[in-house]
Amino acid sequence: MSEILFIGLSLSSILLLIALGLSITYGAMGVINMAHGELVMIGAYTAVLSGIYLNLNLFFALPLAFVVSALVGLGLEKLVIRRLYGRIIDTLLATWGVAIILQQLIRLEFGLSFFGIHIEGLGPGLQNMDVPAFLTQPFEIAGIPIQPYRSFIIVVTLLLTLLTWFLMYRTSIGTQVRAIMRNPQIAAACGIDVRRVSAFTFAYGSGLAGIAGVLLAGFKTVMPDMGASTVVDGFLVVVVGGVGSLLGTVLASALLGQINGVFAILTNDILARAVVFGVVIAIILWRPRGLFAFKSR
Amino acid sequence: MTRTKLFKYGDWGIYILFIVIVLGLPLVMTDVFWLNRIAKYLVYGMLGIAIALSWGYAGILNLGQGLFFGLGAYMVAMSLKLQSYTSLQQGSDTPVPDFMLWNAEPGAPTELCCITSGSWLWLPFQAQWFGMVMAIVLPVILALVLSSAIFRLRVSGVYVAIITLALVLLVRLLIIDAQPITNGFNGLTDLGWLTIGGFEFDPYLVSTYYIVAVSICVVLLATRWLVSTRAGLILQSTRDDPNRSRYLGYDVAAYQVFFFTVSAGIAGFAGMLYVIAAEFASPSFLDITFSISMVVWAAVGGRSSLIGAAIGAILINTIEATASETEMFREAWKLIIGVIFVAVVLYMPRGLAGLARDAVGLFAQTRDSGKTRTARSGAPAE
Amino acid sequence: AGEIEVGVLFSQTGGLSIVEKSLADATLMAIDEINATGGVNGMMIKPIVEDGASDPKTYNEKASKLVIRDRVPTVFGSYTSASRKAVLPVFEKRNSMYFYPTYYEGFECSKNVVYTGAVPNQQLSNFIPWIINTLGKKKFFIVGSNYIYPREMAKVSKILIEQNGGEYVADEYLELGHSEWGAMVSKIKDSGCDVVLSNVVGDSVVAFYREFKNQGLTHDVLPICATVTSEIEIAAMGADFAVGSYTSFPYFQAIDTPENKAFIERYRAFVGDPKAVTHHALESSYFQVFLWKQAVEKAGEATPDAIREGIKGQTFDAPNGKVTVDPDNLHTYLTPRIAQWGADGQGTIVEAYPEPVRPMPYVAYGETPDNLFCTAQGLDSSKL
Amino acid sequence: MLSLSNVDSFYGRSQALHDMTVTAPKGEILAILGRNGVGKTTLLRTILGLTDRSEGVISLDGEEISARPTHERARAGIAYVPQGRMIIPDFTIRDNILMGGFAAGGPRRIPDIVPELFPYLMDNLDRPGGVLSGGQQQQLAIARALACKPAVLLMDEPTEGIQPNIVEQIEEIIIRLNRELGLTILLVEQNVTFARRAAGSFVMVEHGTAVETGRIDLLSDDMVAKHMAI
Amino acid sequence: MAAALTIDGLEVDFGGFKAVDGMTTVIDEGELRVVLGPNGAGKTTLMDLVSGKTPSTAGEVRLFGKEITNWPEHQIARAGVGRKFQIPSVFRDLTVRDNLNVAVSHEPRVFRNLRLGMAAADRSRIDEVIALTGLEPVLDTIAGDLSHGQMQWLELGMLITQQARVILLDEPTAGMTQAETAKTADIILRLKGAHTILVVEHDMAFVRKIAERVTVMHMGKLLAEGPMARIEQDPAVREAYLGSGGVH
Ligand SMILES: Nc1ncnc2c1ncn2[C@@H]1O[C@H](COP(=O)(O)OP(=O)(O)OP(=O)(O)O)[C@@H](O)[C@H]1O
Ligand SMILES: Nc1ncnc2c1ncn2[C@@H]1O[C@H](COP(=O)(O)OP(=O)(O)OP(=O)(O)O)[C@@H](O)[C@H]1O
Ligand SMILES: [Mg+2]
Ligand SMILES: [Mg+2]
Repeated sequence: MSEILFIGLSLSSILLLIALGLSITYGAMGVINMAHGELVMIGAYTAVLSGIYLNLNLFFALPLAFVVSALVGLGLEKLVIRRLYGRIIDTLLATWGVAIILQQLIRLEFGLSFFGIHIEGLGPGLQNMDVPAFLTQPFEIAGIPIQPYRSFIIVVTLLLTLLTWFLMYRTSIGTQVRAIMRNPQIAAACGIDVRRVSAFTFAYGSGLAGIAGVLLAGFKTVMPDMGASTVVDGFLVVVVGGVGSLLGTVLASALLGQINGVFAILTNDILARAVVFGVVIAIILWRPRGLFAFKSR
Repeated sequence: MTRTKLFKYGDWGIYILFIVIVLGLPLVMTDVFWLNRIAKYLVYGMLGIAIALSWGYAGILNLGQGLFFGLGAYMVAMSLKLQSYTSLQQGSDTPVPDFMLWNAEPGAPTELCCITSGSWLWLPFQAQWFGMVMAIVLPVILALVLSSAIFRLRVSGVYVAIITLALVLLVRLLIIDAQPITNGFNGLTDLGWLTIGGFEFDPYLVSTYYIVAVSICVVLLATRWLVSTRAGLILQSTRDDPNRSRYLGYDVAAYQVFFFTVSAGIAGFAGMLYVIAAEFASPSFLDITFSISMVVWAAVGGRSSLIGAAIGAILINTIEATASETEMFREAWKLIIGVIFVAVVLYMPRGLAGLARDAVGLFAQTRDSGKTRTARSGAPAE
Repeated sequence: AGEIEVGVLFSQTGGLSIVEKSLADATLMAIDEINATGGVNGMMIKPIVEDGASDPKTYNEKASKLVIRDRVPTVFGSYTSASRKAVLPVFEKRNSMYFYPTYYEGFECSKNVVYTGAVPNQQLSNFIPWIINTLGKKKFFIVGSNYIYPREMAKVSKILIEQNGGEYVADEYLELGHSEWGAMVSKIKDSGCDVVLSNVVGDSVVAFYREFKNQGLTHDVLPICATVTSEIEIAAMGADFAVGSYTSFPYFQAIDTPENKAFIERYRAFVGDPKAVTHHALESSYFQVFLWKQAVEKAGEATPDAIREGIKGQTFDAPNGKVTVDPDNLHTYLTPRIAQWGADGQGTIVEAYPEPVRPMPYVAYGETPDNLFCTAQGLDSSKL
Repeated sequence: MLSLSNVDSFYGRSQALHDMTVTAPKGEILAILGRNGVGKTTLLRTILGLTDRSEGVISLDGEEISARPTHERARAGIAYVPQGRMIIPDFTIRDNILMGGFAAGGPRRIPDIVPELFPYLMDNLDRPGGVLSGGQQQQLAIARALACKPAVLLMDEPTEGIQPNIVEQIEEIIIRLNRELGLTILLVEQNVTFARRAAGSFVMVEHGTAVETGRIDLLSDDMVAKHMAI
Repeated sequence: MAAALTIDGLEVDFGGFKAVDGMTTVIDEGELRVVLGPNGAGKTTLMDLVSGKTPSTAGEVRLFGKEITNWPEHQIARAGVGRKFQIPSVFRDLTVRDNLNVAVSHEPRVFRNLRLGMAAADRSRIDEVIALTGLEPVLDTIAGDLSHGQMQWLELGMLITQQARVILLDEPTAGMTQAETAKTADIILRLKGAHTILVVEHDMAFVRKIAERVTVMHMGKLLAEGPMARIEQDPAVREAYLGSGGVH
């Protein structure tokens, strides 16, 4: 029983890891960032490359990937997103294009492959990140087997969630972000530097994607299109939770992760996936704005 | 000529031009390969029309249009599969798809009724017309049920997109998992040709091209008529302000359901034509990337212009094909496509159709600029 | 003199390009080598490379471009069954030849396709008995990606397991391309099996082996015996995670012959990557071009019909040893081998058939060497 | 002193202000008058840089602000009470008021004058702004603007939709804000009687341009009839 | 005269807060009734309840004797109730003309509307409305480009086009000049008799011009009802609403 719960919990934490960044960029900024998965991918490649060239392990790769993905996100915000605020579907379409571009850039090694230059760690192939041995060796506490890597992911996700909650609801910048999310014009008229705060927010959400990338690289293949499949799951979580509600995102990932885990154990993984999609549809039909949505008059 | 009139005539001019080109193409293009390829792109053009109808006119973004396309494709592919030479070769009286044999339990009877569990679902598809009818009917029924739930419960905006997205993922999963009756991931291949009155429609024949070409012209004109009717106008009003429409006495959900369903029917029809032209059906038709691509085509062409969306689809696919077949771009073509998508959204938010309208508008403005000015800033005159 | 145009159709973009690019490279290298030694009947081979973009729709379209517009008599290409199925109608109805280099599930008998990868009997017929008799493992947990190849492999395996006195505990599937293995590995752990037969494909493989270790399973106690895990996946997951596990293939990079060593050298030089790995489908992509060349030379002309006749019975000394095209079913005789993976990411060949094994694409349906279902005239359906 | 000279302003491609020149003297109320749709709201929005694009010179106390982004103009001391109020629905009344504090700089707090002016708001600080009635929201919007510690207040029809006794109060408040706190106020107002009582000068807008300006006592009934009748 | 609209003990509870609390009033056919009340008294909410936007938690609404409580919005509209919102609500992406075209709504069903053009009678009604509201110069303008005031007129025009028998108007003169307000008053007066009209307004000058019977709400309840002249003298009303008294 505890094992099933643990599997559900680790599924939940991975969903949350991806959804957290989306919940910021989508929930707070109204940007459906289809390139979020590619920011995850960039985080994963950061871990791979920092392992190859800088000999850094996972723990140093985490902050580094945050910075790299945040910078890419910042660039994306300045070049593309900035012109699209308030046009939610357009953000989806444009970032879809961006996703294709980012994937292809990694595959073509930033275009260097045209000139026959090869960068180890990039290219179309499969890459991997080394995980420190103590994170792959399971151990027991009081007879309960502990999987260190999964537990590590759960802890990091928890910390990131708390940090994000604190930033959004307990700091002045969080208030500014939420004000902009409701009405950028009035926010500006109240002295909030909309451009800067938006850029910051987007970079932060992107940085979270980078961290997710590193953690995913610990148990998944690193490859150019690794992120594409994650982003849809992330959106389902954010939407089911209620756009703009951090609590909703957390609970939705917990719910969907557990459902997935329980059904996977009791029946099989395929059916579990199907059930998760079914539940998503049912929840949206039942609560057309997600589980935790703000109701205006 | 006033601006509005100019738009109207310009609009009709483009429709006529499009139809003339589409129908006249075989006269100048003798390469059967290209004719077949264009036929496939015309099918994509129909998908563009379906998207524009629901997205542009009803404000309903369907990110799962591939579901209806895929179902349409599978329906007709089932019929054509049973007409395939190999299906008649499996040592039974009724045709049996070859893949059912290796998916069956050893020793199962080699009859369509009972070779695998669920294979009886294939029985009616022995009649070709059944598959063709179902290619439209099934998407329509599914869309009707789905959209009734969605719109009666007042799900709107991005949430509709997410539901359709989740549904297409779900159905794709089920199709792949139901391998004994769907051939799973490999899809339905090795199909017979569409046969009408003894005539076999080889996909590389001009007559097959004409099936598709005439279809898109009919769909284009029919949808155009549909949006010009009062119902079309009311639909557009529900997009702008559904509450206002309700207080005018319209059952908003009924309009949304109707047009969503029409759009799904068109997608199903397109799926059917695609199978006729490409000779296979695959669960990849239900990939999310495909469904999103359709939306992007429509955006490039102009999301609120039926013909624009059709042209967008045809254009993008032609560019993709030519770029990927050019030695220089073989690896970079996707990069180029990505850049085009981003650029269009940023710099041409209303797509090609918007560009065309602006051009016409500019032309009209230089002709009678005074008139438009007053119309814009005018307060009620004394 | 003159030129012969051939099609080379692999995914240069999209998810499958990871593997397919290497297959395209191997094909192009073979073409280069043939051209360097005077071509085919004095004619240079001119490859027309197209991108299948990891999408069956694109595959179908590009195949028809190659066959109908470019009128090539032969196309070398594709990796997944789904893409092969999507191009098949083009080759059969327009009569052109398709050379398919990948191991696949069988159940195909087409006069327009030459199959140079392994079919189930060439991967399993020595593998299962060896697991039971040599490794001494009897309880199988069969796991795979959810599509036809793994399901067919499971079916053949079950027959073989039964014949050899083992038992199978379960067979379970995960969505293709999915990489969340938590629940599955936990099931494996609780199932009481003593060996895992893996038909998992693609990048899911990596996640599988990693999760396997993370949950505390080891290959010396509970080995994974795989039919798909190749040098590519081993390199991708980090060799640590696979040390001690097994794979069955006709070709491994580790095959210790001068021919293979030279082949690897040439390949690495060709792609400009001194660490590039070679693997089964890659090797088939390479040697099938030579088989094709011999067929054209034998037939004297490069029309599809001539090639089909010419290819029957062709033999070539490939990096993995002697390969021969079965004149009856256009599949290829290959030598099954089993390797155990080491810490350097290379296999150690622990078992090899003494000679190439006859390909039997319908083995799961009771095909035997004495009773072939696939004949020179096509499938003999009366035998099914 | 806030002044605009030769300002054009645009929404997308359509021009809403044409060559607008007007000055609001320091410490005075400037009444902005005109029919519907002539560009009064646009004038205020242009001052804050909230239209899509504008040309010409806007200066505050001699310093040009036309090139600056909106938030800097707000920080320079221009606060806005918009038509339609624009309350953030899921912020509490407190948070809505405190939003103004981003322009004021320093720690954000509710200005001392707010409890006195709007007791209802102070009693309901934790209700979400979204459920308030129109009049309540109007009060909230004024309170928010005051939290900006403004030197110049832009008010767009502040009494629209307010019950008569509160209208009276708001009118008194406007006058007090001007007379006691010395705020410069640009007031869009349809009630000419009140405009005459409160304002020091006026500008009459028609077709996006200032057709008459001057001291308020120069605002004749003829002018009102000419420019504000139907 | 028959009762056009009967509101009987109507109540709505927003999680403990009763925005409308046992409100009762009867409006006769052809009557023009003004509803007054402080901000937050529940006037808009009352209209929400009558028009079906918000479901009530107790009480009844009857339209010409037929109970319509908590019907779906479009059916209430179909039964004859038209409504103008406090924040102008028009179809912002359609032209002014198309807004009016949509408002001609005697046939609600989808399939019946699958036709081009419109009946001559409808067209002439639209022309009348255009003349009445003076929207002629902006007919081809996209409604979203109209100024606030122009939108109010358009919305009013749509109600007339709709041929609602009972019209609910929530602050129809908000943001209008005095002259424009006067013209709006004229329009409303001209509609009186043919339509039953319920107006919410704070502009007392306007109210005086049009009002006969007046209903005053306070804290969700009926505070006073009667002819304008008497209401203006009512001390409770002066205290809660008109006079120079406290906010609430
Ligand atoms: N967002 C917008 N986009 C395009 N045009 C606009 C926009 N807002 C206003 N306009 C146009 O600008 C002109 C001026 O509008 P504005 O709102 O400034 O008028 P106003 O004087 O404030 O009117 P009112 O008294 O009705 O509030 C109008 O003709 C209107 O059509
Ligand atoms: N959905 C809701 N949830 C909670 N409270 C609400 C809701 N809708 C309205 N209210 C409250 O009900 C009260 C009545 O609001 P209403 O808008 O009906 O007032 P009104 O009489 O129209 O005021 P005004 O004249 O300012 O427009 C207000 O106090 C408001 O806060
Ligand atoms: Mg205004
Ligand atoms: Mg109200």
